[in-house]
Amino acid sequence: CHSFKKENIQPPTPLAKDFVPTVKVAKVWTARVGHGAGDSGVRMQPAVVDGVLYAASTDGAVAAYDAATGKTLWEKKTRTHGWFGWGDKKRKDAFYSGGPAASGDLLVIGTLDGHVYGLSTKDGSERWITTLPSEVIDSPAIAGQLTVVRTQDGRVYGLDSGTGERRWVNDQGNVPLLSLRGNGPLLIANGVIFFGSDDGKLIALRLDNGEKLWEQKLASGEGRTDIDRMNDADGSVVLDGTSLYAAAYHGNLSAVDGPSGRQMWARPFSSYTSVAASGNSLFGVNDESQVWAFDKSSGADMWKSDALKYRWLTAPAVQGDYVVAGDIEGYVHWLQVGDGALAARERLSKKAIRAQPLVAGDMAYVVDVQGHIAAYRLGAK
Amino acid sequence: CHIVYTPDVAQGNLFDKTIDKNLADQLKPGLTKRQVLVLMGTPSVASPFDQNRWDYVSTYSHRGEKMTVNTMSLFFNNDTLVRTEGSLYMQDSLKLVKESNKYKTNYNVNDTSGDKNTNAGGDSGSGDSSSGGDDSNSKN
Amino acid sequence: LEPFVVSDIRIEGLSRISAGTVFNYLSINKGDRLTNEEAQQAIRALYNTKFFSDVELERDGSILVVKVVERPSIAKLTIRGNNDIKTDDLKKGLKDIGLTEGETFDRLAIDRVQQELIRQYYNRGKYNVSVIPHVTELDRNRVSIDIEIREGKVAKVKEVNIVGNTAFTDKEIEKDFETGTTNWLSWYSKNDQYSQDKLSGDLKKLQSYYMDRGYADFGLDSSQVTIAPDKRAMYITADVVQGDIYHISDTHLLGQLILPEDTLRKLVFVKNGDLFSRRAIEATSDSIKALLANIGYAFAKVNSVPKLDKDKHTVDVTWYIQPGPRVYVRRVIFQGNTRTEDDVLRREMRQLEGSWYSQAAIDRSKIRLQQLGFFKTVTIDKQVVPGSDDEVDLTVKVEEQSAGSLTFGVGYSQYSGIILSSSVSQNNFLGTGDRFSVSAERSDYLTQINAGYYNPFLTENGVGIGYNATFSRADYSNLGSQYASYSNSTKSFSTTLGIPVTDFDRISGSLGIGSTKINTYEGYTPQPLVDYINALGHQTIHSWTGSLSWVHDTRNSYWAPTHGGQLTATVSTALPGSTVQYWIFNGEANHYWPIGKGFVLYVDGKVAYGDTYGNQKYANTTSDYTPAGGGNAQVGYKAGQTVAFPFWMNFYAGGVTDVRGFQDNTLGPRVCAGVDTNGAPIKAQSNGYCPNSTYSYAQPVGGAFKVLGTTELYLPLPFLKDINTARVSLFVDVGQAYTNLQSFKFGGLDASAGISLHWQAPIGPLIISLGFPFRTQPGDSQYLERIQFTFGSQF
Amino acid sequence: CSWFRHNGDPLDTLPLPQLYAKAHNDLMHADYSAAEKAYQRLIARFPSGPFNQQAQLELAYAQYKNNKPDDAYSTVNRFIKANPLNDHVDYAYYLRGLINFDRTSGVIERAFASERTGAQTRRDQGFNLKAFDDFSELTRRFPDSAYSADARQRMIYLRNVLAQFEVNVADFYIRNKAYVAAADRAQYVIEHYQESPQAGDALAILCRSYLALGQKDLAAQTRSVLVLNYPDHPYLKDPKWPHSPSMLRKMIPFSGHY
Repeated sequence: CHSFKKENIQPPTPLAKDFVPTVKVAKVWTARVGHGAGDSGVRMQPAVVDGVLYAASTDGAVAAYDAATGKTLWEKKTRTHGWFGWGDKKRKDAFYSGGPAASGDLLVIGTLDGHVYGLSTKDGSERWITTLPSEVIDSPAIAGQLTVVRTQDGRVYGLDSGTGERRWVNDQGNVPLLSLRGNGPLLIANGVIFFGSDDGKLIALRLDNGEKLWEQKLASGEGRTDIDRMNDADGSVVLDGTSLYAAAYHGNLSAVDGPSGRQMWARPFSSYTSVAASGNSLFGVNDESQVWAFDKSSGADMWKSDALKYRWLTAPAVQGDYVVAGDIEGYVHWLQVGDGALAARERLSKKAIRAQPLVAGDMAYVVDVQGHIAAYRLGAK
Repeated sequence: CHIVYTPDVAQGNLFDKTIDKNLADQLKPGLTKRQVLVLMGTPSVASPFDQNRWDYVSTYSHRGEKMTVNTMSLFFNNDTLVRTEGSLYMQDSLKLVKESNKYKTNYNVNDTSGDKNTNAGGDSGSGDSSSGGDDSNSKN
Repeated sequence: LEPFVVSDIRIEGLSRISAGTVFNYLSINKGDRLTNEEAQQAIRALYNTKFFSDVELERDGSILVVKVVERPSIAKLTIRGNNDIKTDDLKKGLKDIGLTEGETFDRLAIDRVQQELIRQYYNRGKYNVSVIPHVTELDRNRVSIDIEIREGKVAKVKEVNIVGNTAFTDKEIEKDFETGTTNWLSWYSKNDQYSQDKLSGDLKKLQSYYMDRGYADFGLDSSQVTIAPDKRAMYITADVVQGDIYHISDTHLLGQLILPEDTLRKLVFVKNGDLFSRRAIEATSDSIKALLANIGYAFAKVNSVPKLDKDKHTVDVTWYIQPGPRVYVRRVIFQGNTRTEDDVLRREMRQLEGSWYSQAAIDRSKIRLQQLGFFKTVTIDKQVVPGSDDEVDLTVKVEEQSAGSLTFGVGYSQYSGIILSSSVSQNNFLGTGDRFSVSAERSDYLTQINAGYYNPFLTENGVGIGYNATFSRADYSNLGSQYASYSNSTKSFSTTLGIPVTDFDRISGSLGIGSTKINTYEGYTPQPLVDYINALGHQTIHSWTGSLSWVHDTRNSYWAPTHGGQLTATVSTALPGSTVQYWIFNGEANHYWPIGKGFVLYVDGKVAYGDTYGNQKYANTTSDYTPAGGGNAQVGYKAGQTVAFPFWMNFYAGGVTDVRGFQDNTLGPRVCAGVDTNGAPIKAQSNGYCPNSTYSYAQPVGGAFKVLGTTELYLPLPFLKDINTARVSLFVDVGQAYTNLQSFKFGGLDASAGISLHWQAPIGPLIISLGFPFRTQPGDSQYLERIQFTFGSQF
Repeated sequence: CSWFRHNGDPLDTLPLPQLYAKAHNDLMHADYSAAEKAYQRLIARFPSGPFNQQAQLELAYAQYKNNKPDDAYSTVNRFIKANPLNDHVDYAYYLRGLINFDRTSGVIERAFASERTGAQTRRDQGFNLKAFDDFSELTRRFPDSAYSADARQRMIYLRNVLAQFEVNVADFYIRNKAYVAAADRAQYVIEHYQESPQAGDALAILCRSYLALGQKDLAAQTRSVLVLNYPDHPYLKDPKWPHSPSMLRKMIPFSGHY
């Protein structure tokens, strides 16, 4: 890891050496897909659909693994760069960056060069490609015949799942001069698309034609320097019943009524990534990497854990009655849902973990920046 | 001409064969000073002691030879033109271009890309093109 | 406070500010009726003097009491932790905001300073900066301010991604971007450090990269800059819409053309059918503008309007020429010449007052001023004369630098013992432009006095006159085998006359008398030299010298030329009636080419050849001898033979201003001293060793024919950026001296390569060079000199 | 005494009156750099003491005498801005003019030049103009101050130097046969510096260039004005008046060019 002394930012809190895990964690299987997100700074999350885990990397590798055992079902690699740039022109690049989304037999991945690939989940063969004008660094969302893709320049596209043609495009989103890396993932629920925009708003669009239903400001948006004025809502939107929960950077965590967009409660909470919900509590990581838990109905804070302060935690995910998150030095931490006490710690690799761990069934899948994937199952205490 | 080089001395107003052909007959009496200024430009000789008289003098001496002088005097009576005297000396602008080429400054003189500033990438571009362009004209 | 008539005014609370100052700003004085809003106005006036933190008006009977609390003054201001922005730039910036020692302290200013510093650091990509001002109160109403800056690391650019570029790869486009991901050169080019203006410059380059290759309706859709949450990594994305390739369909020149259309047509680089290129179109307008500026149209405007035909993918380009008024130069004003006289500058100007504006003449004047060598920088700019729309004043700003050197030297070398030397040379004597130099040198083997004076402007058009006198007595005998050991003392006086023939060419002739006394020492001086003098029969050589030289100089500056070159040809003769009638031809040609990115290539060739004329005969014969190893009889010099080229005028090669890497004047033919047992001169062995001669090695005696070639590449070094008279160059020198024309053989050339620094230091020219000879002749090995250093010698 | 206890530079510890006395003493004994350092420490340590303004004024004088014209100029400007109503402020304006009064040419040039004004009238007139403006501000603000009389004398001298500079340039253009340029320069002198003695030379040069340009009647007009104002001007007697030195004299080294 790089030296923090001259950094003028707080060094990560050192982990306690004599830590006794209170729950046994088993690493079920590990794998590696290409070189992962590499330097692109994109939070690439794998996708698990009916027992198969699909993962991709920015150097052109796509793979499907059996979620339970980790056996590689199929893997496709396309070289992105010719030897010393030779033959670059002819090579269709495949800088996969918009983390794969899968549904049925369609696997959709966006790339850094504005292409969207529709592959078949059986063997990864190519079904269609569409070209968009900007980077796709956010995983698409597939809803039956329509695939919704969001690009870095603030536009949202509705593509036909079968052929990839462009059905509609909504381009009212404006991107501030300086914003945080990464875009908020799309959430599709009963005909409406919800996502957090780069200028700190929670936006709802109609699924069929992309018109905006409503938008709700999550952040105030003033500040003296362009760093203070950054308030991306890059986290994913959590749907629980009819209320939505989302957080923004330098903004507040707010609960919004799904159909109407009316804000139920909001409390100041600056977070650069997603929140997670379980039972009647919400879990979030603020910009100093403190893990917080809030009451879903009122937003009152239940507990706060400082143990992992300044370790640049990923978004938390709920696995059983533990909250799991990865940090910048490649550790994966489990905290108890009830009081936030550290429950377990595993080391995935030396590299940072940026993407939110994906919980499917009783397994949690964690991917680090270099593409190492590990599946953890919580054993009995 | 003398072998010892004396730089040419061209003084006073410059009029051009092609453009100012019919300048002389546009100078009808009754014009105000302002109109004359717009038409002919600033007079090269305007004596402080005689406000009512403007002289458009143009002199030229090539390599130190005898100076040729042409004057056109305009007489006013306090702000309106009364009469004109003398003739204008019309230069041929092509000859002037040939004259200016002998100074061989068809490259970007202010280009300090010697060892001065490394970010000379930009102006070396303009440097080439401008010299490229001018070379062609010195051939004519 | 109801209105009342003020009988007197009393001020309380003043310590640093004088009562007079308060009265000056207070708009009320004795005898006025003070109303409420007048009081308000007075308070406001006192506040914005920024001297006071609190102002109150009270009434004491009929006396107005002004209670003020003075703002503390700043006793000490320190700034810590800044290394990106220099402290004195910061202090100057703070001074403008009013925050400097001695000024009154105002808390609002501190806040503004904090914001300003943070903004400046954000601009340099340091988003983790923290600026904390500490204000500590001191006694006597003073404060000390300590601004603590923690800059943090700069945000590194991790990715520059161009989306939508199918025609060219990202790598091709980003080749000359200033922003880029970390590469091996980033420590120096800092290309991975983000800054807003660097990025906007790069986006313009992206646009022109496409527009110059035919993509006429290229559009930069949008560009986003994103930063990682820990503010340590930045990602730049540019979305482009390439559009199609366009070709030129037609070109028109409209507006007032002044010159006939076919003259201007020659300046149009764009022909029908060419690929659309914005650079070519702009270059066309620039060169038309430049041409018009040469004939009086200083404010000519040429704008190009490309009309795109979307479906045929062709572009119809029209240039609208507005020449504007014919402009005259009213006054030429020189600034900065505190030492050089006005006439010296004005006589170099080719653009006269009261004549029409010619950009070519102005550029030529700038070059001529730079060629004088008196100025570090010369900048000429024009201002419109207020009140008239066709007259312009030229301001010529010069920055003077010492054009001479004053050196005192005390040196010691094992050959020549203590060397006392002093020389005064001034190319711009008392600012009159005359060149004057006096130098005296005293050492064991050389006493030399030299005086020279040259007045470049005897007449108004530049005929120059100069005088030169030298007296020197050199006795190389105890210099070991370094030099051909004979002693000669010369006295000479000459006068030169320089006549300009064109703006670039100058012919100068000189006449002079001189006498040289040569004495050679049997056994020490190489034998042929001894025989030559004996054969000649004279030891003191009287000569009438005359020389004629032609110089063609198009270089654009004296110290560090980057353009043009110089051709010189000189013939100097000892006129008939001299003891030895000889003539010498010296020819030199060099040229500078700027090859872009700051590199300058310099190539120089020198040739020197001398011979006698008018078949003078030797006076007497020297003895013949047969060489030790047999062979035909060596014949010395015979009376009646024609005299050979005098050896004391021989050319040598090698040295820091010649073939670098060899000692001065050591290359060329070498001859052993002394004679062997039966009187024949000792032959030097191949490696230059002389068997049983007084000196173990042969002595270089020079030759009548010399040739030298140099190629140098001047390097654009950043740290020499502002010293415009210092240059570092890689060089390859090739050269040699030969006894005469016939003995020239290509294999005999010596060559060396290396690196050298030329610097016109304030006290005199200085050359340091590191040379590595890679082609040497046998016997050169002992004369190699890797590091050479010369100082004060005119090159 | 103090160096026993070795407590650092006395300038930092001396109380106000002694520090001012030491500084003033140095000034009187022409040890200007010591005086300058002392005054600077005094201003920094006692910004609000009674001697502050006097110290600022004497600091400016010390810097001027210590051959640091730029520092002196900014100190004097700061003094004038800080205390506009100080009773010595007219001296400050006077000092401001003095600083730029003789900065035009280097010391060596002045020593060798044929006469004192020779050097000044042939170089960049920037400092003379600035000195002229500063003196005129002094005479405008304080017409009856003790220094205004001397300031007016210096202004007259400066004006003559400026006029002589213009005449020198006009003479240069006459020698180079650029008669329109010579006429413009002469006209500039006549319009801007009528009362200076050089106006006579300007009229002569104007008349001669009109003759060369073939403007007989303009030349006659100018000649009549010249006769009227400068009857004994050399030009009237010899039409080739502004002679440049003879070729022979110029061939002798160091004989000067004009």
